[in-house]
Amino acid sequence: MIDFGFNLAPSSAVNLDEIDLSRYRALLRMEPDARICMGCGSCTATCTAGPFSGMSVRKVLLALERGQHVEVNRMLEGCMLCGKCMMVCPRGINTRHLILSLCRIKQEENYD
Amino acid sequence: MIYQGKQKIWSDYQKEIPADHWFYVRSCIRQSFFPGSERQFLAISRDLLGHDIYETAHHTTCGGIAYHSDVIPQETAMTIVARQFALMTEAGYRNLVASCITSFGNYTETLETWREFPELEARVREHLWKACRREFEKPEYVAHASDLIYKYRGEIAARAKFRLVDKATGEPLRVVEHIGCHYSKMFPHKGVGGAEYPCVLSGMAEAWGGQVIDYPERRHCCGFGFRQYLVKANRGYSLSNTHKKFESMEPFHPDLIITNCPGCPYFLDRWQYVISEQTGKTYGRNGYGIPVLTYEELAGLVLGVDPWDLGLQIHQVAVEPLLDKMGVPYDPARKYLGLNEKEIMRPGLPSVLRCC
Amino acid sequence: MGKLFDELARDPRLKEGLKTCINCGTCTAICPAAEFYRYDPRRIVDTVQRQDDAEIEALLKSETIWYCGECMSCMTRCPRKNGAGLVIMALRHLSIRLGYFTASEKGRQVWPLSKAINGNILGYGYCVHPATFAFRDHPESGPVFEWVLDHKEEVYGRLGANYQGEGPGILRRIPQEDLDELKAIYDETGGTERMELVERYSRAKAEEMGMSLEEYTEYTFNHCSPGHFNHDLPR
Amino acid sequence: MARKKASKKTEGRVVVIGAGVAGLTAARELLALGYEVVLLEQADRPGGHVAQWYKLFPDMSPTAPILEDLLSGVREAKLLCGVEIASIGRLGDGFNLILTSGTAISCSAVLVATGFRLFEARRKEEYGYGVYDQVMTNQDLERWFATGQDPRITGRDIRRAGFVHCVGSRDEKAGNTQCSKVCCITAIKQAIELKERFPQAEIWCFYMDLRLFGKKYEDFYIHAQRDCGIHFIRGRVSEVSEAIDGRVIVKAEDTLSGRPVKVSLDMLVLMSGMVCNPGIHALAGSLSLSVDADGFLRSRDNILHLNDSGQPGVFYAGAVTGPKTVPETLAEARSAALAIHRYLRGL
Repeated sequence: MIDFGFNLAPSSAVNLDEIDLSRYRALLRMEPDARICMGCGSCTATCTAGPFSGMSVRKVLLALERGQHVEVNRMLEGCMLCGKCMMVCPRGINTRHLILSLCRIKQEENYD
Repeated sequence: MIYQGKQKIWSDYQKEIPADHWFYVRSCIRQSFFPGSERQFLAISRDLLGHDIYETAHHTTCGGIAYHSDVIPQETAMTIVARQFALMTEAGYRNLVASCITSFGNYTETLETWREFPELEARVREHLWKACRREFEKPEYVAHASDLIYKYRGEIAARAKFRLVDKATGEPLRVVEHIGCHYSKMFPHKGVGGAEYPCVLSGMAEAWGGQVIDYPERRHCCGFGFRQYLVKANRGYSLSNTHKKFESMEPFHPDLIITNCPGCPYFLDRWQYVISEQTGKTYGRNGYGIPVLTYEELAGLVLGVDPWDLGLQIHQVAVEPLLDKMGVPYDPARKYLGLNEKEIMRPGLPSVLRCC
Repeated sequence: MGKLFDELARDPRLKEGLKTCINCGTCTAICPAAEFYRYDPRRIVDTVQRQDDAEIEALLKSETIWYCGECMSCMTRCPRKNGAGLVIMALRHLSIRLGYFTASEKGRQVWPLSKAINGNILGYGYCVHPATFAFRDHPESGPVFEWVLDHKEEVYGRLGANYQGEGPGILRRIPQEDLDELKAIYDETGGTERMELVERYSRAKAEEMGMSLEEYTEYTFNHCSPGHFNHDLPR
Repeated sequence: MARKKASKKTEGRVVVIGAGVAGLTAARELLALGYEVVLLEQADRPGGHVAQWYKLFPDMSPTAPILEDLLSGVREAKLLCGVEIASIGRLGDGFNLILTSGTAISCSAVLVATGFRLFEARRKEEYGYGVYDQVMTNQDLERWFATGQDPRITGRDIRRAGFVHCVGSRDEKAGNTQCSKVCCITAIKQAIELKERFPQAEIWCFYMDLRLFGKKYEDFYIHAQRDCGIHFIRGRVSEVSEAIDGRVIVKAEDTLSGRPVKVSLDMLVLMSGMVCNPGIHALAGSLSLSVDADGFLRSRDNILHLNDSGQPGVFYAGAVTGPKTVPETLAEARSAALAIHRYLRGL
């Protein structure tokens, strides 16, 4: 094959027609409140681990809804389950419980 | 698709294009890659329709590619543009027609910027005087060469020897149009039909019997991106953008692509070759690609000009399937001859993309 | 307001391209660069409008400002009549002027670009010319064009060109007096100064990277490090 | 106790221009205050935009009983539908109007309640309204809710739908820099209603900011998220195109993650914003009324004198001065009636 010196690049666009939402739906069955996040970022702002580990509840939920599971797993590993985020959520989402449910789903499906 | 909806938008963007007395400036890329197109433009407007299109040996690049590759300052680009205006003024012309879309955009951007910042125009006038001892009037009309062929499309149709119709089935050929980004994306009112549904090319295709396809990525850039192609390390950008367009148009099975930008036909043609080499995929039928033509090449075919006089042999994607559909006769033996029918070697063949 | 922002604000392209941005993302949604590079024009415009000098300096030294293809698709859609592409042009201009462009791999490509395009303009009167279009650097131009390049006089001649001839026509030889005028324009308007500046900074960078200028030219033209394209996006 | 009708001594005649909800409400109050009211309506029936709407937020109130109620209050007014004003000018302390039909009317005060016009969605060319089959407006959808008739929906199983906020609002290119105020909540209302009709549908709302300022609006938003599973993407739609199967493809940036997104939809609803009724500018010229930069008429000020045009005897109510919700319009109409009353009484 000819080496042209360059290749096709993958697209950054998230195609909502093709993403896998099974995990998101599984979480919604356990945590209906996951839907009412309004992306305000209070959780991320108060997170103790976030600045070091990249954890952000807001981003976990967003990544889940966009089908980015590897990213979700990566962030989950950075959570210390301290529950501070739970105290600041203006929508009263039990974020700690939500993270635990997500971890359970992850364990059950043995996602890597 | 609601065709009348588009017509309504087209009626909002009608551009005044005088038929005659134009000062013509050539294109860096088209001269090099599609020389037959520039020849055909003059053959149609001057020789066939008898219009006054003037060219001086002294004109040069407009500097657009350098400007958009960020290797000259804005004032350098504007002063080169001003020099072209001066040559036009000295030749007694008031209308400027550019062969190149980047040039057309560059001239338009320059004039619009001067309107907003008159002090910049004054400075450029001073620069031009100091550097070249020249003065200029601003053009009354600036057109892209495709605007003129659009204007002449009816006259061309009236003289047509072939139509964009599948001779075997009587069905119109399915035409994809690709408009250069700098034609109207910056200044929608400067382009025939505006920025979202330009009709400069679709108007030609329809006038000559074709059926225009509106596929989802129609408005997307071919991916030239100036530095993104000119530097080898960046070409993945260019390739990927064209790839995205082909993936999007593939289900519509286009018979041909028509373009009005210098770079686009090169990229849409060559990247088909590269995609076929890298992924094994071709977008036409039977291993061929989808032929990509300039509007002058297409006009030439319609008018019955020999395909090899138009330069269709220097496209990488074979045009023969299109010629066969239209019923255009051609002599395969003459395809790769040199000047005065001289025998020169034939080009090599790609490993995947089928060529003739 | 910082000094770098003041510099940017003097550029007509910034005045045209940035009024007030509302971060709606209309530009990024259809940007050809945002799709394939790790690039988000919205964020760049937002950084500029924050007017923080430290952030702007980081931007001027970054890879990201070199990803734009200047197709100007963003201008058509912005609801605030901004043009992210114009903001990029102003940023690149300043990055070059301050010599910051050599801080990034994509910025360093200004050197091979300047050398090739300005060389063509001053030598041939056009930005691109078959005489300097080397197939080795353009394998994608395909076997047919390789054949054209091998038979320039024959093929261009057959297609009606006035290849390197006198008078008007396709690919004619541009008269020396006209090339002299282009050079005079470059001298007068800062084009020459820009070329010299790019060369000066690039020579210094080549030296720092332990390369001759020729090696540096070759390297900046050909080399693409991982991380520019979207190969490692969050999945 | 039935309210005593104000004595029939005619304390003055008031012409109300526009028989939408603002005009009807003001007319009702003016009648109660004892004035003779002439209601002029350009369309052939009263009710304005509300008459074309199916249900109103935040209580999902059907519009028909509301209109019925408003109309029942103006039986004593002289309601002229299908009329246009040929000329209007001052005559002594009052005004003289001549309709295109030739009818002349004199009055002591004029209430301008001409409302708004929906932004012409076709003008956002990149959204393909009138070009791509499956693109519709908020008004089209509302009509479908009311009538069940629309070729874009009727007989189809809608599985995926989208709503584009801010169409022709907050948009300098569209010539309307202002927020239209009600589209965010209307989109949520319509998304919920659509979800009720098509429970299997996935619905996306594309917004720049969610401006949910009114009573119960936030509840609506939470209901849409939690109970209806409507997805919200913060990013302005940049481009709409049509796929080979006739579905529309929508592109935006998900600005909260900084990535472009695209989605194919069975239908797309454009939330057309409010722009000033263009016919109002001739009237404004005749009466020397000032027009604001946004094209709406300018009140004397925006706090104490919203109803006051700054010209003696000319008053405003409702969306003629800018985008308003229905309750705001009604409240303004009542306050306009009082302002006219004070003016005519010399208070």
